[in-house]
Amino acid sequence: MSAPSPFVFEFLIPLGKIVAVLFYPLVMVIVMIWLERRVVALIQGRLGPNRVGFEGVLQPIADAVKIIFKEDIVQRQADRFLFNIAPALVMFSSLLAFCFIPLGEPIRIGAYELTLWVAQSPVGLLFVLGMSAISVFGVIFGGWASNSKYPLMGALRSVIQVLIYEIPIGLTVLTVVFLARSVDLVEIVRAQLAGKVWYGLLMPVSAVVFWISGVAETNRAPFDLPEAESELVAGYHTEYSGFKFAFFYIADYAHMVLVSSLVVILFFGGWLPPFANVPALAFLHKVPGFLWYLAKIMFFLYLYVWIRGTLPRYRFDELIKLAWKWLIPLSLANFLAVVVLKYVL
Amino acid sequence: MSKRPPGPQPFLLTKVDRFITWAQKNSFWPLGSGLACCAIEMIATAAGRYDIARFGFELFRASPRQADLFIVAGTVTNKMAPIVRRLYEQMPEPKWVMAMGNCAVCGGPFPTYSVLQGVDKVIPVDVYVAGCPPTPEGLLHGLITLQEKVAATHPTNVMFKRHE
Amino acid sequence: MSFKDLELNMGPQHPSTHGVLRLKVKIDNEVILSIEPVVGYLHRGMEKLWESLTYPQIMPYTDRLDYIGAVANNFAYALAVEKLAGIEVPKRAQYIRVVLAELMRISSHLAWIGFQANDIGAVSVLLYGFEDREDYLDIFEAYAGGRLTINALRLGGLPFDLDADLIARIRATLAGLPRRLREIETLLDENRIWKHRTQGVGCISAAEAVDYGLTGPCLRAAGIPWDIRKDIPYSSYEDFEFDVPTSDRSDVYGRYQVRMREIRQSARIVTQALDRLPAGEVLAKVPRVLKIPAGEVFHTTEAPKGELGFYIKSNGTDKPERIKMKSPSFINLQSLPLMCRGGIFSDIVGILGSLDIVLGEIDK
Amino acid sequence: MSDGPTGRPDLDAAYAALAAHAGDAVLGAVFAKGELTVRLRAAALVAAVAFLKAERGFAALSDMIGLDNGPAPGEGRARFTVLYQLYNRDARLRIRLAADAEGEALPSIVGVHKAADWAEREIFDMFGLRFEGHPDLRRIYLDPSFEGHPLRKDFPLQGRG
Repeated sequence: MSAPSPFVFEFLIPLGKIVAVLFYPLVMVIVMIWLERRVVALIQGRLGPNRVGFEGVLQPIADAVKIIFKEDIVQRQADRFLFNIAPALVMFSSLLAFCFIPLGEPIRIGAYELTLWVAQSPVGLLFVLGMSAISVFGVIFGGWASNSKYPLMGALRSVIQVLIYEIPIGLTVLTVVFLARSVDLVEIVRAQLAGKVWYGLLMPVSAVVFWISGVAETNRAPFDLPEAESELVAGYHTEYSGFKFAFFYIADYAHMVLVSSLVVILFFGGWLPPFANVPALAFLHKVPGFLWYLAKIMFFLYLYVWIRGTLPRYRFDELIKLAWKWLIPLSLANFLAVVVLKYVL
Repeated sequence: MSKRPPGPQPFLLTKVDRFITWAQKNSFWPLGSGLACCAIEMIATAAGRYDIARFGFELFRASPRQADLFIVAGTVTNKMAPIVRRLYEQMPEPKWVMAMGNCAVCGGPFPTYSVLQGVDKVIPVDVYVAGCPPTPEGLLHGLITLQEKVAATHPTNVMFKRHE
Repeated sequence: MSFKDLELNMGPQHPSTHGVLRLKVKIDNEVILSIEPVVGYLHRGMEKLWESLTYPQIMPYTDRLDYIGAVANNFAYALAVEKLAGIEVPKRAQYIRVVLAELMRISSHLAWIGFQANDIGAVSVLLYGFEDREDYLDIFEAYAGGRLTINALRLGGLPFDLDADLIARIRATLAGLPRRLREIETLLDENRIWKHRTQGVGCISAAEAVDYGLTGPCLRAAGIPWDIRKDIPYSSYEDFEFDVPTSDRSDVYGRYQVRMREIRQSARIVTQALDRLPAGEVLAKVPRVLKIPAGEVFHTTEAPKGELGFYIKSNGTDKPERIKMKSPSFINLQSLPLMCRGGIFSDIVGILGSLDIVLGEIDK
Repeated sequence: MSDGPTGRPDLDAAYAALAAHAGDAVLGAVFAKGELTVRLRAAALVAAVAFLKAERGFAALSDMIGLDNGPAPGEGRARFTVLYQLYNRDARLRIRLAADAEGEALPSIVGVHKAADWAEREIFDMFGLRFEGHPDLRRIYLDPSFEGHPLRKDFPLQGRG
C-alpha cells in the first residue's frame, strides 16, 4: 500500500475539515432547536413537535426548507448594502470561530496525525473571543439598516449588553490564561490534564461569572432584551424575512453552541473525561474524547433551555446593574485572589 | 396559487413540489395576532391541553415578516381593517390566511356600523373556521385542512413561471 | 444618533397589548416621557345594537364584552334587568350564580397571571395558568356546553340546575387549586427578577386611585378595601364569609398578591355556597315576551376586573331604550399614563398587564 | 324615618345638603328602585359635583351615561341628557345626577374627577355632545374620519354608506 500523496494531506483533509467545521455547528444548531422546543414544551407541560419524523426530529429541517422558499423582503427605506450584509456577518463570524475549537486530541492514522481542529493558533482564545464580538457588528448593522424603530432599539440594547458583559468575560478568561500560561485553546485543555484538576472546580467563581456573562452575550433568557418579544416585537431582526432571518436565527443558536464549547474548554476540561488523573477511573479514557466533549456541551445547552423555561426577563437597568455592581467587581476580586493565592501557595 | 399549466406535471418537479409543500405544511409559523375573544382560544390551543406545538406551529412570530400564517382571530372593525390589510401585505410569500370565528368569517353577530362584515373583504382567506369562538379542536381542524390545501399546490409553477 | 424624544407606536398589533390596544409612547433612551393609550380598534357598536334587541337576546352579547370572565357580564346584566323588572330570583339560583361567578373569577385570574408573567418574560407561567384554567372551562362546558362565551345565565335565574356529579367535580377541582397556586408562586414569589420587575413599578397613591376611578384588584392593591360583594351585597353574597384582600404596596407586585389571594377567597365562597345550597327552583316565572315599564336602573357588581355595571333605561316595550355598560377596564386603563410616569420602557408591558384589561369591554 | 325624598336618612341628608348648596339649580329629585336621581341645571353641575366630593364624601365617579331623548324630545325637554353616577364609599351611598345639555354642550367635570376624562370623550364620540373645558376632546372609539354620532337615535344601526 503506497502512502497517500501530499495532495491528500495538504489539501483534501483540510478541505474536509473545513466542510466539517461548517456542518458541525449547523448540525448542533438543528439538534439544539429540536431540543429546545421539546424541552421547553416538557417544562410547560406540553409535548412539543412530535409529528414530523420520529418524535419530531425533522421539524427543524422542515422549518429550514420552508424558510429557504420564503420571499425575501427588503423594504424600500432600508439601507440595502448593510441590510444584506448584516445577517451574513453574524452567521459567518460565529461559524468562523469554530475553526479554533478543538474537539479532541489528535488521532493517529498510520504515520499521519489527524488533528480534531482546523487551526491551532497560539492566540486561539483571543481569536474566538474576537470573532464572537464581531457578530455584534452584524446586529447593529441589521438594526440600523432596517431604518425602523424597534430594530434600532433592539440593536442598541444588544450592543450595550455585549460591550458590558465583555468585561467580566475578559477578566475571568484572564484567570484561566494565568493558570494555564497559554492563550492556545488546545494547550489550555492540556494544562488542565497536567494540573490534575479542571479549572471550573479550581475557580468556581470564574466559571459561574463566565457562564452568566456568556448567556448575556448570546442574548438569551433571562437577558434576551434585544429581542424581547413583549416589548420590542422581534428586536433587531424585526424587518428580516426569509433566508436572512434564518441566518440570524441560526447564528443565535451557533453562538450558544460556541459559548457552551468555550465554557467546557476553559473550565471543564474540554475532551477530558472526569477525574482524568485518577488511575482507578482510567477506563473512562476508553470513551473517545470527542464524546466527552459533546456530552459536556449538551449539558450546558440544556442549561440554556432550562433557564429559558423558568426565569422572567431582566429589565434593562437591572441588567446593567447586575454587570457593574456584581459581575465586574466579583470577577476583579476573583482575579486578584487567584493571583495572590498562586504566589502565596 | 397559479393556474395549472397545460399537460402533466414533469416527474422531477412533482417530487420537488412534494418536498417543498411537505416542509411548508409542517411549519406554519402563525403571526401572533389576536383581535378579540377568539385569540383567547388560540392561546388555549397553544397551551398544554391542546398543544398546537405537536404539529410544529407553536412559533408564534411577533413580526409579520417572519410569519407564514395569519390567523385572523376575532372581530375586524372598520378601524382595524387597514391594519389587518397592512399586516397581510407585510408578510412574505407564500402566505396563508385563516378566518377564525364567525366575526372574521362574516361579521358574526355584529351587523353594525363599525364592524367589517367578514375579513375576506380586505384580504384573501384560505380557510374559514366557524364558531363563536371555535373550540381549540376547531382551530386544529382548520389547520389540518389548510395542510391538505398546501399539499395540493405546486410551488415550482410559481418559481419557474410555468403558468400562462 | 440621538434617542431623545423618540416616538414609538406600540400596537394595535403588538405582542403585549392584550388585543388591539395602541399606545403612543414617547421615550428618551429607555425612559418614558409620555404615553397615550388609543382605544377603539375593537369597537363593535354593541350599545347601539342592543337598542334593537329584546332583553333576553342581549344576554349572549354580554359574554363577548369581557370574554375572559363571561359569566360576570351575564351576572351584572341579569341583575340589572331583574331589578328593573322586579323579578325575584329563587334562592337556589342566587347561590348557583355565585358559584359560577366565582369559578369564572378564578379562571379569569389564572389567565391573568399567565398574561402578566408572559409580559415580564416568564413564558412557562402563561402555559401553567392556561393549563390550570382548562379545569374550570371543563366545568362550564359540562354545565352550559360552551368553553368561553357560555351564556350561562337567564333572566330570572338559570337554564340548568347543578347536579351532584357536577358539584363533586367542582369540589375536586377546587381541592387541587392550592397545589396549583403554590406551583406558580414557587416560580414567582421569591424570584429576584420577578421582584425587580414588579416591586416599586407602576405605583399609584390611594387618593389618585380614587380620583382616577380605579376599581377592583387595582383599587384594593392601593389599600382601599372596596368590594361591592361585601359593601353593597347582591345575589346573597351577604350569606358568605370571605375576606377582601388588600395590599399597601400599590405596585404591580401588590396587584399580583391581591389577585392570588382573591383566587383563594373565591374558592372559599364556592365551597360555602355548595355546602349550603338551598333546594328549590332555579328559574323564576318570567313572561316569554318581557316588557318592562318605563324606568331606569343602574346596577353594579364586582367582576374579576373591577366594578362592572349596567345602566338600563326601559320604555315599556320589550326592547331597551338605552343600555350603558360601565366597564372596569375602560376606567382602569385611563390611569396607565399616571402609573408609567418616570418609568422605563420595559415597565409599560408589566404595568399594562397588571391592570388586567380586556379590549372587548373597553371598546364595547 | 326621614321625610326626605328617599326615606333613607343618610341619603336624605346628602340630598338636603346638595339642595341647600345648589339652591334653585336643583330641578327635582326622583327616588326609584333604591336610587336617588337629582336633576340639576347644567350651569350648576360642576359646583355641585365638587361640593359632593369635598363636603359629602362622594369621591368616586362611577360612570357617566349619555342619553338621547330622540330628535323631537317634546316641549321643555332637551335632546341630550347626561347622568353622573357618584359613590360615597365610606357611607356606601350612591347618587345619580342628571343634567340636560343646552345646545349640545355641557360643562366638563374633568377638573373635579379625573375619571371623567375618557367618559366625556366617549359621550362626545357617541352623541356629539361637547364638554366645555375638557382638555382634549377627541373621538375615542371611532376613527377621526367617521361621520355622525352612532348612539343618536337618528343614526342607522348599520351606518351611513
